Amino acid sequence: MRAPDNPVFAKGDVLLAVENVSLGFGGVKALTDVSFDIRKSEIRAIIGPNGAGKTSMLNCINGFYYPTEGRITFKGVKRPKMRPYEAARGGIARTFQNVALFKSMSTLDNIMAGRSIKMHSNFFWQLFRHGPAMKEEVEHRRFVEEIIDFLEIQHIRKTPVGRLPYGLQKRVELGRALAMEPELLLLDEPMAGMNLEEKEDMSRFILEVNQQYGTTIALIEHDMGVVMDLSDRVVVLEYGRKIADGTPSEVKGDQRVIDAYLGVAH
Amino acid sequence: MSSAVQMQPQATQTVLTVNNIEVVYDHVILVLKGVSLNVPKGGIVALLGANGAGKTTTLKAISNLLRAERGEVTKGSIEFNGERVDKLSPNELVRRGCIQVLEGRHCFGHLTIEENLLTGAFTRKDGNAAIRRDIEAIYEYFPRLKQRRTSMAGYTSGGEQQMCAIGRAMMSKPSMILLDEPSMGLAPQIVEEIFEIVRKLNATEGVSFLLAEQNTNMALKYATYGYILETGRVVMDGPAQMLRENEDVKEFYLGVSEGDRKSFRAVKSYKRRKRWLA
Amino acid sequence: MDILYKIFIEPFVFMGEAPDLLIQTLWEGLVSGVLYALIALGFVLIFKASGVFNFAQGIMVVFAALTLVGLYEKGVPAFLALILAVLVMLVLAVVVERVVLRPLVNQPDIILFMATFGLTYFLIGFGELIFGGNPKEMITDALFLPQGTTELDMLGGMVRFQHLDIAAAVIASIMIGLLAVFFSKTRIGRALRAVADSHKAALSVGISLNQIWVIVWFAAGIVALVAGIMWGARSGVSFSLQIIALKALPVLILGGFTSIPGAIIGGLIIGVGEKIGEFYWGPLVGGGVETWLAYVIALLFLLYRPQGLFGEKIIERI
Amino acid sequence: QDSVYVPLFTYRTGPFAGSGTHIADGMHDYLRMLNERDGGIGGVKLVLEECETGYDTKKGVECYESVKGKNPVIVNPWSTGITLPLIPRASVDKIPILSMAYGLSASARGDIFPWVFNPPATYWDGLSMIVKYIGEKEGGLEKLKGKKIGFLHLDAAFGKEPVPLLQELAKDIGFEVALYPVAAQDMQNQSSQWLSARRDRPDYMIMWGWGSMNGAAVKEAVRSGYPMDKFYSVWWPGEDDARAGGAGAKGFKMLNWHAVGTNFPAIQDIQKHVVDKGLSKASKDKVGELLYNRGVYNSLLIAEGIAQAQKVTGKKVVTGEDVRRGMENIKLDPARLKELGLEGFTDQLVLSCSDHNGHRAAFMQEWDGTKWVKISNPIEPMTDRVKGQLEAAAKDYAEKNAGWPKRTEACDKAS
Amino acid sequence: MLYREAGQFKTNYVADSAIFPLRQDRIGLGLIIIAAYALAFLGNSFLLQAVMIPFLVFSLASIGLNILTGYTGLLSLGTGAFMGVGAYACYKLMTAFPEVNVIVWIFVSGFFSAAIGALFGLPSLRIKGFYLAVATLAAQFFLQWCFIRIPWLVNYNVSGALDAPLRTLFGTPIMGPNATPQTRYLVVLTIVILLTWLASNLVHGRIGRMWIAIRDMDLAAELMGIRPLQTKLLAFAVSSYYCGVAGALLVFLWYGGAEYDVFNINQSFFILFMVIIGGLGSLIGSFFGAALIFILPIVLGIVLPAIMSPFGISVGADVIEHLRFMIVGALIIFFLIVEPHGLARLWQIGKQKLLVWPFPY
Ligand SMILES: Nc1ncnc2c1ncn2[C@@H]1O[C@H](COP(=O)(O)OP(=O)(O)OP(=O)(O)O)[C@@H](O)[C@H]1O
Ligand SMILES: Nc1ncnc2c1ncn2[C@@H]1O[C@H](COP(=O)(O)OP(=O)(O)OP(=O)(O)O)[C@@H](O)[C@H]1O
Ligand SMILES: [Mg+2]
Ligand SMILES: [Mg+2]
Repeated sequence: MRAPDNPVFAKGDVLLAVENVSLGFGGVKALTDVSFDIRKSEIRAIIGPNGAGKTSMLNCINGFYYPTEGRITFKGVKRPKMRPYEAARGGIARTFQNVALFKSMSTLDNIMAGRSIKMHSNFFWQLFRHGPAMKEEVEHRRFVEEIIDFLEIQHIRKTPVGRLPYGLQKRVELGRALAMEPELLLLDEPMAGMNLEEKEDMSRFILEVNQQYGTTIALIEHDMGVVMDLSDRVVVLEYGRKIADGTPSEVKGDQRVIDAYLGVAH
Repeated sequence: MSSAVQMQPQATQTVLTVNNIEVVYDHVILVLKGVSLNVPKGGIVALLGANGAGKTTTLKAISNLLRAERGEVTKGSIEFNGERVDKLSPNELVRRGCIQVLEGRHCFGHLTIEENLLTGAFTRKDGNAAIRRDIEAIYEYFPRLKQRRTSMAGYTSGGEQQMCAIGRAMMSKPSMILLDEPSMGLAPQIVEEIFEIVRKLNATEGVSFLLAEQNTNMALKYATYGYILETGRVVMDGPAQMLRENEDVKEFYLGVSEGDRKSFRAVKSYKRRKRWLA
Repeated sequence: MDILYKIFIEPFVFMGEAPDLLIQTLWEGLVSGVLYALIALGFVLIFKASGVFNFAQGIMVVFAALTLVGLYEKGVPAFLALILAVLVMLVLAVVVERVVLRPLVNQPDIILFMATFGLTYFLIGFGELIFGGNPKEMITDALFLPQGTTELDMLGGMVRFQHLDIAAAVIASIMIGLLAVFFSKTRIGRALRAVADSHKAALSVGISLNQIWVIVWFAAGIVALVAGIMWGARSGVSFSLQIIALKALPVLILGGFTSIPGAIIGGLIIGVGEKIGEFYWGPLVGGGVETWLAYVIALLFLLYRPQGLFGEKIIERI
Repeated sequence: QDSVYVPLFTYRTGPFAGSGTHIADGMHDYLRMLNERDGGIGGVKLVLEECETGYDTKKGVECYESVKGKNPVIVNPWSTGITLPLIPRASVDKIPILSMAYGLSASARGDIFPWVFNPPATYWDGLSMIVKYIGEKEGGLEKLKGKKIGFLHLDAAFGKEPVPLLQELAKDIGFEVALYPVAAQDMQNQSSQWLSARRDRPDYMIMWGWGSMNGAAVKEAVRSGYPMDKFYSVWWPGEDDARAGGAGAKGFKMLNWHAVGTNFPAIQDIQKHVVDKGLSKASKDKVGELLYNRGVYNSLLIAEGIAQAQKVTGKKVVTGEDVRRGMENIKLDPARLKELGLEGFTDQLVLSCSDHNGHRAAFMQEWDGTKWVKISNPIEPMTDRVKGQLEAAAKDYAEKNAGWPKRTEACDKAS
Repeated sequence: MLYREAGQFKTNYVADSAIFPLRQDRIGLGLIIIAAYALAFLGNSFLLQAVMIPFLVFSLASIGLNILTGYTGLLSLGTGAFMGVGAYACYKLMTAFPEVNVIVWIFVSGFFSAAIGALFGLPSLRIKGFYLAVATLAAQFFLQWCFIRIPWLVNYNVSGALDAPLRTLFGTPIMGPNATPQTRYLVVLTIVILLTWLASNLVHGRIGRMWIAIRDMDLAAELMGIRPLQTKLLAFAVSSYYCGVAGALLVFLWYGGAEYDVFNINQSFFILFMVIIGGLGSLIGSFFGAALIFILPIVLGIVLPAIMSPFGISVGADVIEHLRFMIVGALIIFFLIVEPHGLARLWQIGKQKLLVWPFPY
């Protein structure tokens, strides 16, 4: 995989800034005045109790929701109201809390579908499955096979993903997001429903993506072990408000976080 | 269901017996290759295993929901309270006191949280007052649900839906609950809360549990007995205590090998091998 | 300019000039609306309870009416025939549940839709085998349905109200009211919505799909019988009546697939809309716009509210 | 075994079964009667086979293909939709097509459509007769000037066919035309059309309908208080349709060209040899009703075509090609009708090489509340006007279908 | 034992992503195509004219609808009308420019229905599921109304109907009264094979993946950068193209003349049912579906009287017809229960069983 080369944004620059974002649905306030930033090449965890607004935050970032107030700046540009596919084309990829794979497609096709935005051969060649279309198909197939190798899912390459167990589906979903070669990768509970061994594997993939390609990652996860070990910085939400922001150890010691989220024994 | 009925003479009797079942999906995909297990009356039994081992399939085979997914039990038998139940419809099983909490939420998206809970009481005949009381009890367990009681379940967050699904199953006052990954997607303190509820229901009302769980740590802490499933077969079973002390289980499921928890950062890519597969 | 005048001014001028015709048009629209709503109601019931888009509703209307009339022709007294027709609908509901729905539980909507198409074919063949393809007259007198017309002199003209139409409106309103109460206030009503949401989850909480489906198909059968009587009294009982069921589609879509009040309000909007449209604007393009106007009206509403006026919100969340 | 094969396309199912069933019974019973009474035609037994089309073009074409191999001597599609695809095939397969008073009006031209027959009159003839009749009632065609005539028609090729002629007449005579199209799917739901009729107040209403459209129209007319004696129809409504309007339908008028009732030896033979023996599907009281007799008339033409074919060829077992010639030799004059036991059943009909239609007169009949009553003498079509339409249409058809085969079949007699 | 995957290794991605990776499948397909061509010379005119030509035409229309409903998940009830657009466009084109070969016009006419289809596809961005069906129903009824109301479309024919003028290819008549069933069958067969091949290329490539993505989970697809509107409109256009060509073939190479009525709502349902029963999202399923829905009743019509007559039961054509309806209805339900995903899935399962035969799994 190639690292997306972006001369302007070096490691450590603010890639995405969320400023005073609020989001409401009728009477429900999902987010209230939340501000934080995500820096280039870091792993940023978002944690908080259930219903705190973590998923909603990701949805705002990739354009699925539009904040009722506040603004989001990506790569230094204030984002206008945009459709999700525009965000995706701008370099933001994500996985979903409730697996959202294309159930009837095979693993390979799912990941290939993730490459759609990188493929450009025209309709005519597609019709004949020849020339540029075939060339492109093979070229991207090669890339996708790399991802498959990387994620160690060769054996299920041709299985329809609807039949896969939950944990593998999550892995395929990660693969699909990686296929977009994103600059910012949003992961919504990538390790829910996995056992320890699988979590370890998943952690390894996340770290590797982050370290080798410098991909910036925003991560929602309820397993504190994972969050503490992987993330560079953590932001904590509760009832739609930010209650803490800092390094894992800072956050872990914060009394409000302990009360709201961690409970006692951590 | 009054618990008096369950408190029949033999205390060590098994509520649920699964006898060497084989499950095929879509006529061609063989998933369970002979699984047997027992749940003693008033026991909490954990069903552990990696992804795709067949935990969910086992639970669905028991609750007879397989047919709805074009799966089929092709061999073996399932008994609940001494009665063959493989041919019953799911709702008859619920009436007999055995209910499943489906993996991956499955709330009724267009119903409000409260209506979801009410549908859980569909099979109950003990009147509105009792049902209201139980709803309040569930709100007490999950205060978050109370706040969102009038929201459509489809719009609530993943964790809220999970709580809703669990609460809904509890509403039917079952004598046995098949819990599929209850902790998935829940915040740490809620996870503990849920296991506490399990323990409480088990202790005070004698509800038996069959618990498919990835969070082995928790599961083995609360369960009395455990089965470990690998690719459709039971590879190991024993009292929870014994499993907790097994070296393999420690390494692969509990993450404490040689007494210490290792960091997720430290994991190296190497092919590990489970001893029982040797 | 002229064309603009014809489109935007003339029809209104005409409305003002002949208010009696306007009233008559509105009345005709309302009556058709009620009758459309009756058919749509059958769809709604079944959709609500199982997420099944019941293609067979049209043929059920015919089948119910034919049973009634056919029995009567065989010498069964009218009210006994009515009771027997109700029983036949019950049997149909049970059979459909056993043979079609039960084995197809938890399948995608479109598959169930297809199955009801199979059912339609079967019922057409079966109905014609038993009752023959000949049109029959509805036994209006024997059922004591009022006939005749009231003519009111008003607004400088005469407006005619058919007694049968008035009866249809009253009966339809009563039925819709009863059903609305039944489904919103009872335990069954909630269970229904749960089933429509997810068969699998409904099964898992112990809702007996079998029982629910029989109830609902039976209710839809009764609605079909009433619709059959009303439509039959209006335009005869024959297999061509099933085409009319198509008219229920825009009504459904406008009102929302899952809403009983939606069916009636949708029906009225469509009924009045198409009559007014045809009457005042139809002549501009040579008439016959009624065939598609209903759909276009429904489409415009949908663009504004994709789930229809009263339909359940389409949940989009990720 | 001497026999000829006569397939009967029928529709006892589907939305048009209400009309189709009676016609099918009449068609079948007459030919069956010939078999039972005379042992067929000229000593040759008729092999009858029904093929169910359901009035559906797809199935009709399928029927045609399935009977084609069995050497049918003639085919009656009984639907304009089915007739259209069969017209080009007939000439290739050498099977005559009898589309009795329906189908493609232009096919009246034998020189261009040697294989298609549509006697005894075209829709244009029919319309001209109704207009003529109305005109006479008003006291002369010119009295129609300033009047308004409504035209309620099925919104399909069949219903629209007379429109150009009606408009031409309107221009010449000076009356006004209001069109009320009824879409097939709204056949039973005509309140808008009748509302519009209340607005336009046409002095006369002419209907071009089929199937349940007719009954529904009569009902709606009664409902909306349209004067029934001003309501005219082309020849397709049956007793059931008129009955649908109840007592209020009295005065409804329609064109017809054959008798209703059973007062004919041949029809009584049908009762004796077929219906009473339980060989018919028709119930006894339906024998002699309008559409039943329409079926009988259709079969009369078939039988006559076969008989004439036997005569001109001298063969007993005739083929489709022979029957085509036979049809062109049909001469049903009073003497022949009497011979057939149908004296007074219908006006005389003579077909020829060039004229496959006859353009025969029809008469007006009125519904008296229980039955049809003949109320007029035969009304001749306005041949001068109709001819023009016909000529133009036939030429047009042949022109547009460049490569339309020229008639190669010889003529048996000068025309 | 002949049907085995073993021993067939793919050494490059081109071979691996072939549409029929299994050699046995490719051979089978070749044999079927050869047989189909051979049929032109072996089959009688009933088989060609009443069974095969319409079967192929309906298969083509099913492929069209399958692209929209099966692959992209957009329910359409406007198929009949889109077929009509193709037929009317073809008629106008070939009568206006008789010098150009009609085959060209058949292909070109599809573009007209593609354009109309895309137009009526616009609401699909907002409207989904059964609700979307109404948008397409509006198309169905509106277009049908246009077919009757605009006499220009039929060159002011008094009959208001379309007719098939004589047209030739290499000097042989392929359209009009003098075209033999053989030639027409060959033309239809070739067009259907060609278009099926193109469709299969499309659905197996990037565009196909985008369509399926939209069908399976449109929100996720959009979050991955797939433009929903464009993708859906493309599906509408391609689908309508196929339907349009099928419509032209239907009128000019099968019926040889038809009224607007053949493009009515029943036609739309008819095709939709072929797609569903055959298998949503499967090209081969389109053929199976067309066979079941179209050919089965024909077979029943032939078989039923034959099985009844030995028992001395002679029943009328109408009773046969009623039984035919009942049996077809019952069989549809039966097949759905056996395999809700359509005949194509049944076929696939059969092949899978064959692969592992003689073992059950
Ligand atoms: N589209 C919506 N309409 C109404 N309410 C919504 C919508 N989306 C989210 N909410 C509400 O906003 C709140 C935050 O939801 P969100 O999914 O962001 O929580 P979360 O932090 O991801 O929780 P979890 O850990 O349980 O997944 C919830 O209470 C939810 O019910
Ligand atoms: N509907 C289905 N059709 C075909 N195969 C299925 C189906 N459902 C499950 N499977 C297969 O059955 C196997 C067992 O799946 P199951 O869901 O029971 O695993 P699990 O142990 O619950 O895994 P997880 O921990 O991920 O939930 C998997 O390999 C899966 O691919
Ligand atoms: Mg979340
Ligand atoms: Mg599972």
